[in-house]
Amino acid sequence: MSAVLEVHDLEKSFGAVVAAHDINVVVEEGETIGVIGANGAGKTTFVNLVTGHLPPGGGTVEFMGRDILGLSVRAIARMGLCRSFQVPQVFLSETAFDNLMMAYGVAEEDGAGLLTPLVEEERATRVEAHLARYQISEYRDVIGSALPQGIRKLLDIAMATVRKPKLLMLDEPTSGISAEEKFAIMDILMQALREERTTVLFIEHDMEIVERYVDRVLAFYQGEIICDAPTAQAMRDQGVREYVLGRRHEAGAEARAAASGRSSSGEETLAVSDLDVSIGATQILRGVDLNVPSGSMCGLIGRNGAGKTTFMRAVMGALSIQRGAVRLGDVDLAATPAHRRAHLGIGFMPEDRRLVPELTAEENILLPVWATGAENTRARLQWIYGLMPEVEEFRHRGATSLSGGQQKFVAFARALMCGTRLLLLDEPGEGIAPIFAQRMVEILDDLKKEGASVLVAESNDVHIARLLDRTFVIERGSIVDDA
Amino acid sequence: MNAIPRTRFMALGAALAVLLAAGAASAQTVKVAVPTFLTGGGAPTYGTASKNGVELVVRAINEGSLPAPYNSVGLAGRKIDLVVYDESGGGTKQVTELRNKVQKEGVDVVVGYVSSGSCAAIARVVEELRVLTLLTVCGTPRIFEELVKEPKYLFRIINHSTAGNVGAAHYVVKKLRNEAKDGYMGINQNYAWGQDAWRDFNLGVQTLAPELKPANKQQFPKLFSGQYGTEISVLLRAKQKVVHSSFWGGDIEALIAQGKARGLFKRKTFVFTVGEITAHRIGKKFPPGQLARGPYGLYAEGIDTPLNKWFRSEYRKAYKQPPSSPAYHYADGIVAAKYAYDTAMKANGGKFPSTDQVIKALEHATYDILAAKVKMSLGKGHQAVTSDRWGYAEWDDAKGEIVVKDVVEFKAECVNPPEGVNAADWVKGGMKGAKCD
Amino acid sequence: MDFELLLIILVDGLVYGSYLFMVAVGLTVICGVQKLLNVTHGALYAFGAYLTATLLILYFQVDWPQFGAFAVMLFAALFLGVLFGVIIERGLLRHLYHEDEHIIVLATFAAFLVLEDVLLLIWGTDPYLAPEPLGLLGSTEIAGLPFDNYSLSMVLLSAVVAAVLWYGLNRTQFGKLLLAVIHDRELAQAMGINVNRIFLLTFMLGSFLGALGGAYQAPAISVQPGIGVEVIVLAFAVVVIGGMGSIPGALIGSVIVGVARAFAVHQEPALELFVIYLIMAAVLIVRPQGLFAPAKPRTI
Amino acid sequence: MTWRQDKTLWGLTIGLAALLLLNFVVPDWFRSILTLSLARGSVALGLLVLWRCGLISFGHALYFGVGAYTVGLMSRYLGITDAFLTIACGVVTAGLLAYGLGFLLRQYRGIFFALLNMAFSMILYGVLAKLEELGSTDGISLETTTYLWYAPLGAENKTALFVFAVILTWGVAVLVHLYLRSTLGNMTTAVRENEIRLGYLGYSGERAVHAKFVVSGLLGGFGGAIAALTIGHVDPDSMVYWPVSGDFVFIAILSGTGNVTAPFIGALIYELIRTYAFDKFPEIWQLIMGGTLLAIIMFLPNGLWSLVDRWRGRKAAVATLRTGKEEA
Repeated sequence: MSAVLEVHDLEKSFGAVVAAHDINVVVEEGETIGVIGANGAGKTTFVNLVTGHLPPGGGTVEFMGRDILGLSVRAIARMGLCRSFQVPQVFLSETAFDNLMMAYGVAEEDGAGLLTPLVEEERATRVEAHLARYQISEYRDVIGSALPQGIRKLLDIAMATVRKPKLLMLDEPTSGISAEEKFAIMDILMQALREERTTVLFIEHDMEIVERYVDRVLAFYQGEIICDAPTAQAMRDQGVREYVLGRRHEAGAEARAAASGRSSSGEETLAVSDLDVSIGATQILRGVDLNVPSGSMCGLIGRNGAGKTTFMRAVMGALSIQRGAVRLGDVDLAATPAHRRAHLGIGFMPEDRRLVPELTAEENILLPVWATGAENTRARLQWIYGLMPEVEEFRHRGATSLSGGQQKFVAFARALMCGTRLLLLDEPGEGIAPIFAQRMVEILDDLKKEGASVLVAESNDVHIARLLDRTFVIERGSIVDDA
Repeated sequence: MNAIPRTRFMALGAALAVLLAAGAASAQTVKVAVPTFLTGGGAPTYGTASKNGVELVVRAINEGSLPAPYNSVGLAGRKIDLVVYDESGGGTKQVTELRNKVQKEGVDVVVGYVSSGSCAAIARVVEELRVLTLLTVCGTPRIFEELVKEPKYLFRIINHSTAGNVGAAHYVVKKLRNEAKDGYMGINQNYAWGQDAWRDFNLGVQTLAPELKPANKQQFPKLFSGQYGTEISVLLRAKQKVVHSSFWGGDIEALIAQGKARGLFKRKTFVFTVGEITAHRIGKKFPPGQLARGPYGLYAEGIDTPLNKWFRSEYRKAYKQPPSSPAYHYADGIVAAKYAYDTAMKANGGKFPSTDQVIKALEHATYDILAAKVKMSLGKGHQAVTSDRWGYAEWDDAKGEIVVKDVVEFKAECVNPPEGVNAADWVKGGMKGAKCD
Repeated sequence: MDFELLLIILVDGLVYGSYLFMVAVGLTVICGVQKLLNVTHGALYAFGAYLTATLLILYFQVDWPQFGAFAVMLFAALFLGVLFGVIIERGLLRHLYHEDEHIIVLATFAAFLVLEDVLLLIWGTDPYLAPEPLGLLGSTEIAGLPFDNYSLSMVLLSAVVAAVLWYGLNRTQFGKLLLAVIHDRELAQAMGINVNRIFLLTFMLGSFLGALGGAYQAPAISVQPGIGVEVIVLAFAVVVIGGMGSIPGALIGSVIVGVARAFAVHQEPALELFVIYLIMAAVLIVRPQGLFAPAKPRTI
Repeated sequence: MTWRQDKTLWGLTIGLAALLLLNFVVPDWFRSILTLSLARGSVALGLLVLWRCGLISFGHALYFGVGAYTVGLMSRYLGITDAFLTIACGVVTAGLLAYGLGFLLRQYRGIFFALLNMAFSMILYGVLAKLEELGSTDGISLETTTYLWYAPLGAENKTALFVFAVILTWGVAVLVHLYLRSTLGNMTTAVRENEIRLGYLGYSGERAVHAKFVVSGLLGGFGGAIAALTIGHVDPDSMVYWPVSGDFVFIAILSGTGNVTAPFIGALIYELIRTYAFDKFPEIWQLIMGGTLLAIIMFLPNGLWSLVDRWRGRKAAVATLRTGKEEA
């Protein structure tokens, strides 16, 4: 066994924030390594540094015994160090086939060769084979933007493996993939990679995945590696339990105790019936019926691409409604211009945070108030800070300097600010470290005690199931189960 | 497959084209195309006036109501079919348009062009297309000196710009010696016309009075920039009192407005080589100063040939203002055509002449235009020369319009190079062979 | 080079710079909020100049207080701002917001061509002169040279406009709402911001400023066909130099270009023609996003 | 895809034949419009190459002008009038310039790219307008064109030029088509949508853009050279000033990016519209051009070629200007 990658004393900081400090890693050939750590712990930054996407502040990076520090992404990729992305980076307006075709073209041609025709029979067959290996042949002619999340994820990884890389870095291969799928997809993936004898290093939040597929774990915390050990040992490590896994079980217990039956009054806050919504030519929602009784917490559960986000965007007026009725209390939302809906007391937390970078956390939270001119904002702000003391701590920091998890909280707070009658939360727990997810659940719990009407979209309800008075399971754009 | 829409289209295009070619060139009229600026920066000063001038004279010719010697109907008896079109858009467009006019619409004569640029672009094409063309304004002397050395179809019926600026030099030396003792400077638009204007004027003065020194840096602001604050500062700071400027159109008017507000014209004496047109337009607002122009516009005021009297009165009647020089230039163009056709017809025993005969008639000719005589003495008989007049312009309250005082006239032979001598070389070489008195 | 000359160059530079700023600021505002380059801006300038000139000519025939002239300019600019805001934003751009930025630029370019000729149809080719206001404010002696206060007042005007806009954008709630819109239209809407209204207002503001530039220039120039074309390229250059949609950028960019140009005219007239483009190229080479680039969010 | 299956190659060749035949039918003025359309079309083709990867230049008159002036200056100072030689030089000069500027421009995207190009074209405009050696604003007139040993005069010369231009343009179009089929030429969506991914696949977006930019520069030079020979005169206002670049973009929009033949058809239509607008409405021809452009943008966003696609019952090519919104 020889070292594929050797990283020594790697440093990087963005302004005051230290993203990587004193990183030392050696990756042996054939290993499968898991990188874990809270959001903003520096995992993605580590990958970006090693693959040449970011210039390091210091240290050395050797790949296959060659110093690759300062080389371009392009050069490093050509040496056989490839990566996939947290958010799949595929060419959205081209078909899966064309995506891979381009990947093959670039991988196989260089110099004058680049001027030979891209599409040739032999290459086409290779592409087909590749699609088959990742079991996405059926999506061959679907364009990137229309692919389901999981498939897009696979395609993203498939493209990264075209070069038969010596070392492949996967950034959260299962994020945004529903619980039922995750093992299936990982199996496909790991089998394919084993066929190609690729050394793999992947970032993962899901500990089940880590425990099942990984030989060795690197745990990051605030830009440093706090643990580098075989998986089983790492899981027992005190630091890891402390800073990465979080005190899941105790917290869970409290929550469960708290969630003791609270009844909801009969009258509906949000009443949706027979709703059809399309994006472009493709219909996403098909005859959705969904009611949120006031004072109740409802879940909208379904895998990615099932139509949760579309549903919320439709309710917020970002998408136009083809058919059906959407009412808030006795107001017909369909007839209300998009910007008026916030005025009616709907708070919306988008899946992808979307803060205004130029503003501070607090200004972001106050935006809806300024827009709607709502009353007694001070009190409400205090109440929100009461719910989330951590937000109050960094309320004066610029939105850009916040980690993913922190931004999530701000987005949540912002939604609460004007969401006096109804809260729409799109995947509050998605893509953030267990420890943050845990906090999120606690907050939801408190919120529930306050008696707010909430609709939470999640790809799996394991964390929040006990909080939900009612669960709508959505699949391929229609509600299939309502409990 | 891909080809089908293309081929189909071509076929269509061709059919269309043939059809049009057939439709063109109707028998009993002479089709005269007149390019001038209908849009853009050239339109106000040149376009409107020239269009008016042409239309007035063409109407008269078709009625036969022009005074003698041009009191017969039409060109060699055939009525004029007039097409006025836009000159803006640069050489490429003008060449294409000229082709269209001649090859598509069967135009017989082209009378016009304001900008040297257009003239330079079309000069050779004219010879290739074999269409009789009378240039009415465009300044550059290069037309017959470089571009078309053996002209046949191309004529210019007005002095080239060298004459005007040499005239300016003469005038400065003659009348403004005193003001110019601390030297003189120039502010000209940054394009060929402006650059040539300064070169000719400067060399002219240097030949006539070497002791008068030019400033060591001249101003060449961008054409149509309209903002002259900084340039005005430079002028105000300079010790030289005499300023040469070939500004025209909106630029001269902006310069005047902005200069007046800073007392520029109290401190400097300006020599505006084409200021006449503007003086005409803005009247009272025009600062008293020196102006050039041949026997046109203001300078034609005094001249009372029947033609000129007729033109001035008719023009005032029709357009409620006195005719400016572009009106004269273009009208003169038509008159020249009239002269050529009628003379050729006589020579042809009263039958309608061929183009070649018309050309013969115009080469080396001497004939009356509205307010003067022109000799086609340069460019192998294709380049006209006229006398050049200078004077001091100021507002006349009694008349209620601007007038020119103590006019000096320089003979054509004085401000123009002799035949066969390149204007630039002539000026550089000390204007040898100039006959002044 | 003596101090007097430096002073004069500075003043000339500021005057020209303020001219640049006035023609560019409207473009900057629209560019910043709506992320589109509005070529019709040139036409706005022309319309502003034409309308003002016409009104001024009428105004100075009746003997009302002379300083009313400035009210006339303001009125003309406001009127056009609102009018074009509605026509162009509601009538044209609103249907194109989902398009690629180039498409929108071209649409405005087309609209510009149309407006140029509309201008011709309304006012004909004859130039309009209304220099009276130029004299109203008298003149000041600086470093031994007379400067007309009208031009100098433009420096003041620009400063005020810049200050007001900057404050409005960065210190007021409305400004912060604008930021939200600038950053993410859909989300802004979900937060209860009426994006359509904000776009309309922005476009009116931009158009107003464009027209104001023309209105304020009207007395100093001869108002005639083609003046619109000249300012577009200038305005573009300034916006690019300053950084798309940055008010301070536009201000500083204008001043830099103005002073550089003044320096050229005084010392090396031959360079005058290139100054602005050289600076534009230079700035972009050093700072690809312009002097004041807006913050960029991280991609992966 | 083999040569025989390539419809576009067939199309181009049939078009070539058609034009050569047409030569005997059409009147002179129309022939010169056709030749000009080939010139402008080539430049638009250059824009198409950039456009497919979401870039557009508001300053391609720069390369057009360089091509044209190279021909003009060779004729004026070296007395070289041979079409083959002058065009070759024009193309090479423009190409070299594009290659040089490319190192800077390849770092820019979107509107900055567009405007920086404009800045450079305006600098060239300034230089040309300034220097008498370069003919200043009056420009330079060319001596009569020769073709190796063949030196026709008058109308015959124009015919020769037409045939010459048609054949050359055919060759150029074929080359560009082959380029667009190549791996490098196919890096369109890749550059437009996700250069980061392209980088991780192992090729840098900047290099791809640089290559495309050089290609478009060469095409610009070619168009300029042909135009110069057609007009017989070069001048800054009608060859380098920014509205000229606007015309090229106009043509590109009009044509659409669907196919290499599109720009030439677009250019011809553009010329015809202009000619007739100019003829019938001399005062307001601009208004008509503007109106047409608006109409195209509003009702035929993917250009004329989208008609062909629609007519073939195939959905418009993905590689068009409007990248639209990503809907996920």
